[in-house]
Amino acid sequence: MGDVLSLAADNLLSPLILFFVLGVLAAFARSDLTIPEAAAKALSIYLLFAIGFKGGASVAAHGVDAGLILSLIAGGILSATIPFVAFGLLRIMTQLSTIDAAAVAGHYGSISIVTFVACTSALTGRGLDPEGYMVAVAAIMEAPAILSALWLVSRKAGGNQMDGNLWREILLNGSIVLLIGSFVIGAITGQDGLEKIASFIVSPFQGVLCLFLLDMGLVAGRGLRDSGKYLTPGVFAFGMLMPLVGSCFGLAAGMLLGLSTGGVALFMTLCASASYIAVPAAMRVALPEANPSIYLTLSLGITFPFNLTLGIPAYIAIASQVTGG
Amino acid sequence: MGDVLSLAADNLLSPLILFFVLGVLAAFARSDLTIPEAAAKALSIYLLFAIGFKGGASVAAHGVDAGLILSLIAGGILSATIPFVAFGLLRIMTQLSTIDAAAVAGHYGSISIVTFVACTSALTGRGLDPEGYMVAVAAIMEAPAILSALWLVSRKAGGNQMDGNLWREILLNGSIVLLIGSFVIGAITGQDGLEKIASFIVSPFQGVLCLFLLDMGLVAGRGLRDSGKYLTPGVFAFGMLMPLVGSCFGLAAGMLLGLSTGGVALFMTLCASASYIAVPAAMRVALPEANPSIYLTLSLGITFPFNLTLGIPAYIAIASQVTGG
Amino acid sequence: MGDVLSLAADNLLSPLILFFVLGVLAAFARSDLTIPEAAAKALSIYLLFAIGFKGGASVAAHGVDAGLILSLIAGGILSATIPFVAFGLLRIMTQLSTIDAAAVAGHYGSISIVTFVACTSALTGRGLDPEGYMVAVAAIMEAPAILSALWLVSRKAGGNQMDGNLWREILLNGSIVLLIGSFVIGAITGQDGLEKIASFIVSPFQGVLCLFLLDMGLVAGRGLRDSGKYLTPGVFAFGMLMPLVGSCFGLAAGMLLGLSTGGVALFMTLCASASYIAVPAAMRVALPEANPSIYLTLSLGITFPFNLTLGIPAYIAIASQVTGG
Amino acid sequence: MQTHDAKRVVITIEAVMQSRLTDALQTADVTGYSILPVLGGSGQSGPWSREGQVSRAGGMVQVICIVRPDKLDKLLDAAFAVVERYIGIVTVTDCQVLRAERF
Amino acid sequence: MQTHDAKRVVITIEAVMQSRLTDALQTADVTGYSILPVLGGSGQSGPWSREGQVSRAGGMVQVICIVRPDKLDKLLDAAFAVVERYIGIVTVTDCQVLRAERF
Amino acid sequence: MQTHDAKRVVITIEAVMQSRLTDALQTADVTGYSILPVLGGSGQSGPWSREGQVSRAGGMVQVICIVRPDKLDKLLDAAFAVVERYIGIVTVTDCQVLRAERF
Ligand SMILES: Nc1ncnc2c1ncn2[C@@H]1O[C@H](COP(=O)(O)O)[C@@H](O)[C@H]1O
Ligand SMILES: Nc1ncnc2c1ncn2[C@@H]1O[C@H](COP(=O)(O)O)[C@@H](O)[C@H]1O
Ligand SMILES: Nc1ncnc2c1ncn2[C@@H]1O[C@H](COP(=O)(O)O)[C@@H](O)[C@H]1O
Ligand code: NA
Ligand code: NA
Ligand code: NA
Repeated sequence: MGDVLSLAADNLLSPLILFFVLGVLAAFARSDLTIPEAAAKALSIYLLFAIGFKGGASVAAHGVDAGLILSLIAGGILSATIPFVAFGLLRIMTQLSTIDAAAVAGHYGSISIVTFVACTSALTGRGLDPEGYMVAVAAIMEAPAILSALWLVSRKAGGNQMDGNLWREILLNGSIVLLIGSFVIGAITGQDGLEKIASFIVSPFQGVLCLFLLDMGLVAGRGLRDSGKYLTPGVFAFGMLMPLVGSCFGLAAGMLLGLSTGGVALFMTLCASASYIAVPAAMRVALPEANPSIYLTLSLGITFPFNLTLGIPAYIAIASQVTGG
Repeated sequence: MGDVLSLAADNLLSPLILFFVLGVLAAFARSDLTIPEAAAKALSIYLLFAIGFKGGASVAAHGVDAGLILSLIAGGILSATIPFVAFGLLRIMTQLSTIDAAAVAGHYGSISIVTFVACTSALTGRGLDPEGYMVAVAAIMEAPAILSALWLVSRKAGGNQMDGNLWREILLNGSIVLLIGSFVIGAITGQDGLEKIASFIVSPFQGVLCLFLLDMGLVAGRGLRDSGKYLTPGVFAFGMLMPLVGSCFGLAAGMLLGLSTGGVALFMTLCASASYIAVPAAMRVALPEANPSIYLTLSLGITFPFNLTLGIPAYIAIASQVTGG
Repeated sequence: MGDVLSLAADNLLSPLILFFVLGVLAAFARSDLTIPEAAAKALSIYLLFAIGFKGGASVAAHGVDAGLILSLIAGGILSATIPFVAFGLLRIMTQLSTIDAAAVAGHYGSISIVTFVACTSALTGRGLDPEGYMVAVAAIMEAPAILSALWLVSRKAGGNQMDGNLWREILLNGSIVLLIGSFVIGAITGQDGLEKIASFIVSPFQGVLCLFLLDMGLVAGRGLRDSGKYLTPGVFAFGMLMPLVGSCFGLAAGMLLGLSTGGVALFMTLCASASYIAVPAAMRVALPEANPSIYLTLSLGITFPFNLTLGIPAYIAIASQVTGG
Repeated sequence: MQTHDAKRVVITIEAVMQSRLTDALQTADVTGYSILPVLGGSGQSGPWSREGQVSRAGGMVQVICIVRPDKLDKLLDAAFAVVERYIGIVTVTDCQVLRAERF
Repeated sequence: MQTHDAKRVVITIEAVMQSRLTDALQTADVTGYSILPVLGGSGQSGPWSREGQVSRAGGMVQVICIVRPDKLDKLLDAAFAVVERYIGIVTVTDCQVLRAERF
Repeated sequence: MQTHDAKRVVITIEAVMQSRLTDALQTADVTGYSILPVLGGSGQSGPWSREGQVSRAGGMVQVICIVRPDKLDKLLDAAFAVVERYIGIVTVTDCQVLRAERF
């Protein structure tokens, strides 16, 4: 426990977290500091490009093994399963309607790529490099949760929200395509390819991430400011309990798969994190009756900072303990 | 021949090409992956800035010689001449109207700066550094082709499409001004200047280029998807034959000028490439009756990928053979 | 004097100045070269982020001393005082109305962060590193001048232009928040933090600055082209005299505070420079009757290039002379 | 200058619904439209802004169609079918156009 | 398709005044509006453009409100109080809306 | 609130023609206009989008002019002379403006 706290303290004073906090404070103070939409999108394209490519290059370096395939399968199953757990918890802890609860649940099955990256850099900083293919696991986990959320609604409320277009939109979502595409290209071109573009995707990465977290802080702060009213105590508590519950699933899966310490911590983080890009867009189309203020504020305003500050150090500490790493 | 193929195979698996392919595939699959317009423009500004500056700094390092002046003159003449060849070929191979054929022909006299850069990095990778002033040749070749295209139309269809404004727009086109301006500044500040900004314009260059090619793939793919119907077999064949024809002119000019192996290959590439930024804008103003879907799809959807994948390795192989480099 | 001129000549041929000149020329020639708004904003966010962070990290490295507090106080006082001097000069030298004169005066009390950066890099290039906390002084000097300008107007014209919203907007202006926020984060995370993101904020800095100066040249050139008519000889002369007058205040303050040579030169530059981001926005709200063409053209079209080319070398030479540095 | 009566239909709709709306317009034989960006706004569900956003969720666009009056009903039916369950505002204004042959 | 009379009010105003205008609208019970970007323009004070700009000064936005006719006067009073001393253009057009229950 | 009759003219035109159009407006004594970005659209020549584009070719803008009714004809003549050979849509709507003294 002392270990977790010291890890967390370390973590809290990293530039990443501090820039997120700066963004939240600026939004609360109603400063006019903003990142233009096009710049924010460019930052996110850069991150997906770099994360995917580095993951692919690392797979090329270490070779494909059975762990890769099994981890992908485990990721897909967890993404589809966790929404049911989340939905159950929401029914117990909150008064949300079926539709709102299902929409929120979908977010928690899916993942947040920035949380993934923050965990990866915390791990690398401690010499606990995770398996490179965890990037592919992250990509796989984006979508299945959406289907579970829709199934939860159709079971309770009847009606079918899916059409062919929506299927395509979910699976060919820009962030999934870019992440998997870069991963595959990284895997094909390997270390040679990585060397060519390392001074673009490796060295400036942490700095770009700081700017992106500043932007996320601004957006999260604006959300909390304008939609904080939807955060009843139950909803608020869910936003911090659910990542812990999710991380247990990740822990179990990681242990079963025999991943490295870093891999287990990362699997925990993926299961603990909640989507705020791909899933909200799909929910607007498929479940327009669900209130976006609830799921966005929960995912970006509560769970994201929770994972960033307390969650990740805890997952790393637990994974280290359990794997003896 | 075997050499070309192995070069081409090498080339096909470079991150540059693979990101272009990713873009094309994403567009065909109707993924919502897009690069915001402002980000795409910023990428292109970065590339022009870096290419121009590095070219100028290299001229400052190696000194100005007669080759520079003669190459500029040759470039201007080729840019003005090639449209006539292209127009003739189009009349033979396709059913395009005079105006459409002239507009297409103008694109092939002008150049594509990304094709230029892709060739330069392939050359540098093989230790065949081209003359630094080829950047200036590229800039010179942007505009004359437009005048030839307009002359072709006015000769057949009568009427004069030029006004003073259009002259200014063509010659002071943003990409020409930035390329030449950076070239001149690079030449003035020389290696000192280059050292100051090398970690901005040299090291991350390949990575930025990958992102830009992803964007070009997305745009080209969207064009092919929506306007593929204009690609009759004749038009399609022209898009692959014309670069080869153009490259022969470049080969002849490069040999006459006594350029290095890299310089000859680069001259071939310039003559083989087709514009998709400056010329389309000029054509919309001067020849609004010409169908932009035809010239854009040909230039960006056929000739650009052709050069990128097969053309450049072929031009390098031929130049090496012929110059004995 | 000969020294100033040789410094200035050196300076005039640096990439920074040359890209500014390129922008001005392109705008005068009505080239369509432009930087998208989102990209320009992104560049300015990058600069503020990097400047603030590096300043904070340098304070962390060298420790806080009395100089920091006293410099902040001096900066605040100078920012509030200089507008009165500027207003007096404007009344003598020009025919501007009270409101226009007050608005212009407010700009000269505040500061231009790019001028600050240009001076810093000239100093670093000469081994005259200034105190890291000068970044905080720059941030402090942004706002007080605005209040002085409004006081000048209310004294003459009656009426109160301030409301609570405006107070917040001035003090929580995006550029101030980002600059101070990054400074504080830099100071907290220190050299450790700096190392993590150095390859994002240190190495590419000069290159990004070149692009930003290109953009400023484009905007300044457009302003001079369209609003040059407001530059009567008196106004024009003010734009070059006022920075010299301001720099004397900076010199006195820097000497009194016992700053290093670099610190004195930088204080002179801050006092000599005029705002073109924060103050214009505040003036549009508080003094809508003032003509923005006058204050923007003066600040960005005259004083900014004057400081960049002649002013900075002069301030460095004088500071070196006076401090014996 | 000779002008012709037409209807200007402005549909403010969520960005995620844009392609569904334009597909529906296409199906209703409305092939002409232009799309304008919307920076932000406010309504029953409170204020929103595109600034700093990465997701398409939560942004809106304006789809503008100029149509001949006799095509209006078909257009409105098609638009209504799409916006029905979603956030979306449809306004119709009378206008005059030059060059009606282009519609 | 059943439509309802409404007024389309378009207020072109400086970007620095945007939040003051929307606050005033809120106070006047106008809670629905959308904001569109303006790239540039020209008027008595000459031409301007957003290109390359970093400052919010010198840029404009369009605030569009669809309101029931009986709410128009309150809206115009609120808007006028804000634009009075500032650059700003307010136009009102008659229009028809679908789904008037949403206003 | 006192309002005045005016005409709202919206010209959707290719971005490459923007400066030619505004020059023509200037010549026709129309000094007030605002320019809005257009993200994409569709017409007889199929769909297009600004996303990822680097060239100005293939993008459009909306030029909006509020004019006094008696200035309309001169404006339309000037606009027509520019759009004639080009892609471009010109619509005119009746509107009311506040502060007519500004036009
Ligand atoms: N009366 C209105 N006038 C203009 N835009 C509106 C109006 N009502 C809603 N909107 C736009 O539609 C969005 C969603 O509206 P709502 O569903 O009421 O929250 C708002 O954020 C605005 O952008
Ligand atoms: N008649 C008009 N029609 C459309 N926009 C206008 C008009 N007059 C002014 N504007 C816009 O309002 C801005 C300021 O106008 P002004 O105060 O007249 O310089 C202009 O730059 C335009 O963007
Ligand atoms: N009826 C219309 N309503 C709105 N915009 C249109 C209309 N027709 C054409 N446009 C716009 O004008 C562009 C060119 O039209 P076209 O020349 O018909 O291909 C389209 O891509 C649209 O952006
Ligand atoms: Na999860
Ligand atoms: Na060519
Ligand atoms: Na100053």
